[in-house]
Amino acid sequence: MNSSLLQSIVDYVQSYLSSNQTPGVAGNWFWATVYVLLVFAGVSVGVICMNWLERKILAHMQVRLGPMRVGPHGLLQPIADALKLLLKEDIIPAEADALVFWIAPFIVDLAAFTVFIVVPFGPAHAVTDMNIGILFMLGVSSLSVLGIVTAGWASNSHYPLIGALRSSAQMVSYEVAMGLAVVSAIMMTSLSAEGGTLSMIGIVQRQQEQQVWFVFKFFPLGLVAFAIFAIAMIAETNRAPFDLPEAESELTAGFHTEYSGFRWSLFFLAEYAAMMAVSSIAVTLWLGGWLRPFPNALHGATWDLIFSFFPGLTFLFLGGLCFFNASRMPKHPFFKIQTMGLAAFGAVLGLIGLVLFVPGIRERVQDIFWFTAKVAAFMYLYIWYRGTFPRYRFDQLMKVGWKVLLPTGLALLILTAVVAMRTEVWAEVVVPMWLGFADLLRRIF
Amino acid sequence: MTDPKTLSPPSLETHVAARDETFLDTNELVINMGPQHPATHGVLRVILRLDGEKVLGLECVIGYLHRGVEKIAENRTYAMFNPYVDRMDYVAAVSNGLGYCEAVEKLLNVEAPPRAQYIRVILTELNRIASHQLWLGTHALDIGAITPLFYTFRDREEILKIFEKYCGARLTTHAFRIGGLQYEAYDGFEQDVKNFVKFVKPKIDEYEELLTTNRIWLERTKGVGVISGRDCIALGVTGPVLRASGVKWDIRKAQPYANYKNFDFEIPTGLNGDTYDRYLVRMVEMRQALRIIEQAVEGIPEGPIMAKVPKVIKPPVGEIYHSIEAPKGELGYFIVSDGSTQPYRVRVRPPSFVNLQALDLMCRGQLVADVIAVIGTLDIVLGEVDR
Amino acid sequence: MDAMLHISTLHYLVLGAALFLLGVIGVLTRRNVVIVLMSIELILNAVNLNLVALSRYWQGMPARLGGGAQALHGQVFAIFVITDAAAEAAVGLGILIAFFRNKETVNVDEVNLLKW
Amino acid sequence: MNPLVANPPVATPFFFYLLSGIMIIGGILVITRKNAVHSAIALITALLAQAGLYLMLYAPFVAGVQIILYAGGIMVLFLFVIMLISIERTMKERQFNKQWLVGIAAAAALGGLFISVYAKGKSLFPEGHPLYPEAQNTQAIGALLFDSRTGMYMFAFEIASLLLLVAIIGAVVMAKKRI
Amino acid sequence: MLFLDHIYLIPLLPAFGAAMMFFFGRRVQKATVSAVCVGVVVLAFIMACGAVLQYTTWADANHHQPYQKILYTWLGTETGHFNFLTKDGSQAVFQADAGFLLDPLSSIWLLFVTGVGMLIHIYSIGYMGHEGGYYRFFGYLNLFMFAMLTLVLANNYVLMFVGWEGVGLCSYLLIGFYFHRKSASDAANKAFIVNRIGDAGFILGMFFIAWYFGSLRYTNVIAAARSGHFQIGDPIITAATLLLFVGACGKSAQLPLYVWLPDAMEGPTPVSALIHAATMVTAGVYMVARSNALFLLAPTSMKTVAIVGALTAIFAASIGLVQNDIKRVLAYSTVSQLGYMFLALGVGAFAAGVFHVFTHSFFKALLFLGAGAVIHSMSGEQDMRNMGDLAHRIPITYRTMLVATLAIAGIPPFAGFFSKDEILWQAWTREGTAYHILWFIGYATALMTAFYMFRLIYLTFFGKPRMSHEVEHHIHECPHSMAVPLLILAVCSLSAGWLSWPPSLGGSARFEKFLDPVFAPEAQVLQEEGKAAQLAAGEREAEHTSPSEYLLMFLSVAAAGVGWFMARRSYENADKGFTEPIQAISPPVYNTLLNKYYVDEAYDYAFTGRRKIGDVRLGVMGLGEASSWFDANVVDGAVNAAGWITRLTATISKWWDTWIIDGVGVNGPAILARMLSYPARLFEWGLVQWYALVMTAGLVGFVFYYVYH
Repeated sequence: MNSSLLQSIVDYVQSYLSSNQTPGVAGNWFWATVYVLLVFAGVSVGVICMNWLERKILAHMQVRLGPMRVGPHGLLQPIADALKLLLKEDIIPAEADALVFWIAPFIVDLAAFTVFIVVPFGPAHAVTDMNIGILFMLGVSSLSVLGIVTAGWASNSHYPLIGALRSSAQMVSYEVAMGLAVVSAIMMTSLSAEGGTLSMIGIVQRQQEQQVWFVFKFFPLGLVAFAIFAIAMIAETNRAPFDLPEAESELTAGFHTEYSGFRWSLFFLAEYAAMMAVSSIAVTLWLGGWLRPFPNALHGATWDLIFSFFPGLTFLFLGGLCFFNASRMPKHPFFKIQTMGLAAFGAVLGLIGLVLFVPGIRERVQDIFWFTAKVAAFMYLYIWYRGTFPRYRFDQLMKVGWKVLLPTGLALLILTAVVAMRTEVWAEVVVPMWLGFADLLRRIF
Repeated sequence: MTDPKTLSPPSLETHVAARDETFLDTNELVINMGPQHPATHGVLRVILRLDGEKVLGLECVIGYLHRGVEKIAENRTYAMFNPYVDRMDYVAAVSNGLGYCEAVEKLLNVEAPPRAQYIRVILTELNRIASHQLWLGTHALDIGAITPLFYTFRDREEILKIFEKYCGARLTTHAFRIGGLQYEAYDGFEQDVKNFVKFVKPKIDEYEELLTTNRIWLERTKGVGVISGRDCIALGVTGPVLRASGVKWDIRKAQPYANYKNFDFEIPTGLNGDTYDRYLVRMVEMRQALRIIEQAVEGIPEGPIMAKVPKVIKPPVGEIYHSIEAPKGELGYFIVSDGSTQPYRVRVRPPSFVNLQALDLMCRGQLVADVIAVIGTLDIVLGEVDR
Repeated sequence: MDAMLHISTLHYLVLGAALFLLGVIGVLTRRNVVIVLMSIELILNAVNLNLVALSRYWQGMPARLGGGAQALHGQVFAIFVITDAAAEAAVGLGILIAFFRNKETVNVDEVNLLKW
Repeated sequence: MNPLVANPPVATPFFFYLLSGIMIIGGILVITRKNAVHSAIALITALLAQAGLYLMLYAPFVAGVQIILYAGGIMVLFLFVIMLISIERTMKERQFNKQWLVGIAAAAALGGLFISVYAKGKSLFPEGHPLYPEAQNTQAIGALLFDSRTGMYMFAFEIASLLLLVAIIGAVVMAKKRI
Repeated sequence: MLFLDHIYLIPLLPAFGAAMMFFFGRRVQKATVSAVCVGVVVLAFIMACGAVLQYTTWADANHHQPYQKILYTWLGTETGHFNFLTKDGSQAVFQADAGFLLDPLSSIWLLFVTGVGMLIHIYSIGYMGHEGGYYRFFGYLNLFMFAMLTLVLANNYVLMFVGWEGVGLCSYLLIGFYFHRKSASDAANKAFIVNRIGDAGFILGMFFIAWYFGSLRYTNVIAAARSGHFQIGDPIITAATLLLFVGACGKSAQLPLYVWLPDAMEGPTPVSALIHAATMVTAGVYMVARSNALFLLAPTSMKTVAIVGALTAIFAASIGLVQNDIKRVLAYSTVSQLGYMFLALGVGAFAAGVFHVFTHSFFKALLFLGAGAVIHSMSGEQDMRNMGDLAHRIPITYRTMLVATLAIAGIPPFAGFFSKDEILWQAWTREGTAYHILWFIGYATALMTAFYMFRLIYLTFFGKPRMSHEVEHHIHECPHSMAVPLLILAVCSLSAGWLSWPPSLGGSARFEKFLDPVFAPEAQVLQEEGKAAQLAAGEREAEHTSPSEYLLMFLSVAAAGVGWFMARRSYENADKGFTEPIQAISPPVYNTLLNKYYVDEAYDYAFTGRRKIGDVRLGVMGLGEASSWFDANVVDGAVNAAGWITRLTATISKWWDTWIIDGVGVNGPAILARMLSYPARLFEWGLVQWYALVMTAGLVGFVFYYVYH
């Protein structure tokens, strides 16, 4: 390859990197395409990781080992699964509506992946920044209902139909509570000097500007809104304890009972992608998006430097973990390949970690790291819930949605609006109250 | 429409006819659950009539696992039939064997020696715990809690290990013989049992920690599948289901068999007769079983393990009904002897079969999801229902 | 050709008119009430398209004619029309369910009691 | 971002014709399909395409509302209802009513009129080129709706909310089996 | 003047309790019911005490006027819509206030109604604790308290009538409390129907008063009566008072309307004690005493009252001699004592009558509550023949009942002695042989009273135990909530009489002096009648000290002693199958008495509809059917005739309306419009899509016109 061409590519990349605008906003088609591909690939890899992690974490919660056979510690299991699913026969039931049956999983996937267009991994790391970003996310993620409903209907069978009806009712119901929580967060953005915004990047910037994550803003209010959203998002993604549409013991597998093979794996993909998407919304709106922890308390160049080492350290730690486990593998020759594979995997992770210490990369990557780390925390929560909770009954689920979350959300919205209009009252009355309370606690302990 | 409180449900045909008259009502849905449904615990088939998600009535279709156990008995000698009873309630095989052996012993008018009695009680109570653990795991799984299943299976394994060490089998143990035991307790049996008791006590607390005060668990089980003590008695329902409805009836206390009257234990009863009460009753029963085991293992006497029983068992002409408190309820054997080596007739009164009758009554007006919970809480084993 | 490639407000209006006509045909000829209702949604959408397109056009007009950056009345109207459509769909489908429960059919020409 | 610099539209004719093609085809499918579910899916496609057209018209907020309300709300309602009623019988029957020819004739007449009107008034719509700051669209609509000074549609907004309330009650009353 | 100003709260408090029970009673705990219902009555009692105390001070400063508190005009208006002409032709405004009047007379009633009522409420907590309908019972009791207090505190006859009817209703509800028992509901019906007869008299009497005096407010009526404008023996006043007395007969169970009271014992015992012994049945006495000014203007009525009272007294007492049901004995005793009271009123000894009401309320309530305690301990057994030897098993009940018996028998120094002696003395001192006969009747009654009361005591508490073993096994003393009221009432039974310690024994008759403002003018009127100057207040004391009074006192105490002695001899050792002395002497008399002189049978014979139950032929004389026939044919016939005439007119009118008005005037244009609109109707297809098509066509036309016009 010609060095001048290489040079020009590097220049181009650098010129882009210094532009500090999302490709969509900048109107840069090439980079937009690259970003779309990156996000798609990233989400897919994330889903694969989630698949493995969920099985392992759940297994360890339940005093068992989980996948151990395919690859060291079952690391290759997701790939094997994916292969199996792709190679399985694609069955379309004779009585099904073939066209709709065929389309439905694509609708769901489309909805689940499209939302990632506006997810801000960093101030410039998003495909585009729409000024209706959050509205777009909510709207598009709500489209997945269509896919589920059509999938259930097209199967022409009782269980999928009931599953689909349940699912759509559930998702539509919880969208309301979700929307109310989101609106209260958006109200908080309007307190900045620049005024309110719906843009995802804008929302994070407002949090930076106001020097507070919205989860801590107006102390109990932001937290309550976050809690409402956190509950609603689990219901929205049909996960335990709200996993009624796919309640195995009742409806076999819900709306995708009749699906198999590749088409089924599309639903699987969409479910995990949707989980990540709503977690991204929660992170963006309440947990400061890409902002690193304690930007106010621990500010300054030194702290920036220390925090910027985190991504590399994490990868190094993971690599170390791999090595440690490789050392604990049985010494039998039968395990030789697995041990080597694990060690190699650890080496790759460690190398990535080392690369992440390069200053230029380090600075560009840490936004993405923090964002991903926060989303990953949510993913862990999802798994944890699944291991802990029994399943709600349908009427109870509806009750929670309409009779608990919705009124709470409305009250919260009104309170937030009042407080946002009269911030001085908040500052003079409630904040001293909390401070006094904190002081009291300090004196007691 | 019939009154939902009446005990006999209308058959599906009459209902369909009634539906035609009120043709404006288009929402009724007849759904078939099983026999391959994961939550019917085997090959139970349930035909549900639904109004939306509300159950208007249901009908159980059974017989998919029928093996003719009772008929087989007529062509086997008394001793040869003993292993077959293990295959009925295969999660509580020891109890089945105890009931059968005691029935035949009663017919022969012999009594097992004390040492055999003690070991029998220990094994039976261990089996009760195992059965309840299996029930808890699957029931929780039906309601959507995955984790308890693995916890209970982990601990049930310890019981099965003791069984295996004692008689070589884990599930269908064939542990008892007519007149006593075949095997003397192995060396360290008592220590194993003591260790197990010590091991499992905190584990039961662990199950309860996961479920007893869990909000969702409470919402899913409280007020679900309520049945009154009156209805229980009318339907012949026994076991934890009956006790959870507030009727203090346990054959171990009411008509003591083996040597249960030597042990000090409580009979837990519920107040509301709902699924949650049944859960609590079974949890307490596990603890009480541990209490019995503790007492029994301390007091095992020395002595023979087999009473004097003729080589060829030929009971005198007559008939006998003997019942014991199996983990799922009253397990009774009715044996008619014509004086030959083979029973003239054996009739088993299986608790699961009788308890299953209550399903329709308990599910009316509930939601589909509750049907699952109620099937789980009835703790049926299809091997025993179909025999 | 240039007129075809240069997208003006008129293009949107023509598209709106075409959709409107499709909707009208659906309303006038289909028997299935559900599809009739969907055709009504088509009509409403055609109107919305016109409103937004004209709002866009009006922004290009000088401020003295009431145009300018803040002339978003068309879009506001479109939002109201969407609201209206939601209400209409809810009530229409409610009627449809009641209708189906009584007649076991969704054919609109089998409902002809309201006459004379 | 500098609000006064809007991005130059990219490949406008292409996207316009793509989207309007989807819309027209979707519309035709809506009124011709036997199966109401297919119609609904076609309609959803058309509506999403229309949302794209709104974006092209620099009306992102309306586009968002279109997606969230039309595609995510109203059409789900439609699908829900289609599933509640059984459509097998309807699918086997005649799809068009007796006066379909008259209807199409009337629509054609209307279409002819439209053509003549647009042909006549073609010169009325020279395309202006407002460099409109898209980023402020939502805020501007908000101001029109709610602002205490410029909010001239506040009353209409309240009326709309009342309308929705009435519609909710109406729908519940209609669809409830026994009142 | 806190209590006096808010005197209306006294009746309203129990009304509040009743309303609470009505609305929420079913849902609340028994403890709550007890707290609310008893609480309001205790409050009412406290307020009543306060109000009376304040009234005494207020009265001293206001010439012993009655205190009136008028809340608003309840019936009628000031505007004259309800005006009517009085007898002398002047316009009068018909008006009834929601007003309250407190004077010494109502003070006494107020105190013992709330006081005894309170005790009985407390007693009921224990007595009714295990019964169903607990809240219902207390709700009725509270309602009764409200009605009774309204009756007592009303300041006019109409409001009094409201209370009068209210207590009647509550009596009905409470007698029929165990409505699942046929006998109870029959008794309730009987009480209600018999009371209706009396109420009719009351209403008519009220009409007379309104017509004659032009007002129904006590103060106006009494002022008018005492003004001297009216002749003594004025026939209209005589008629009015006689009619009022009919009402009193019904409510206070006098001959011949007493029949409901013995049957009323079907109700729970606290009810018998509260309503049918202590309070409600004295409403008649209250009404006559309240109308004393009118009665004094009608000597005939006074004599009627006295004779009826005396006859009732001896009649009921004689029946009571042989009854076996413990509550029935007490019921006849009540009737008999009420007869005493009317005797007193009839001879003009209003204060003595009121005093007897006062003392009687204590000891009779005590007797009933004691009887209730006995029944409670006997597991529901009421027949005295199956009791015996209870004295040491339920000592509190025994002792308190003994106190009450001593009181009712008239043994000094118990309460009954003073009041009864006063009545007999007053009867004796009226001049005329007739009054001496009345005195003798009263004297004989006193003897009988002592006999049957001690018969009750001996049969119940002494002799051999005659109950079955299970019952004997269950005998137990009553709970505290029952015992405490018994003890309090026992103290009252002992000491209530001391309030009017006769001057002849060194006392000062404070009670009568307290009542003087109400009854004082009586002396004046009697003087005008020219008969009894000795009743003038100044001379009364002198009369009292005459030797004949001591003689009479001795005689009545002796009579009581004789009755006691006879009862003791006959019943002290009664065993199973003991013989009644009267039966031994004269079986026919015994049977007559046991069957209550066959009065119920006679009423059935005379009044009820003709039918046959078993071998008994009822309603032979068919008076009931006759009146029914009269009602059905003559009265209803007249009504129907009016209806027929209306109908005929209506038919004609309808024909006119149908054919002329509607036919020509209304339908004509409509038919025309229909014919003309026929072509337009063709466009109503009823198919929505046709309409849409027309709309589209219209749109085409519109656009076409707009573009190419």
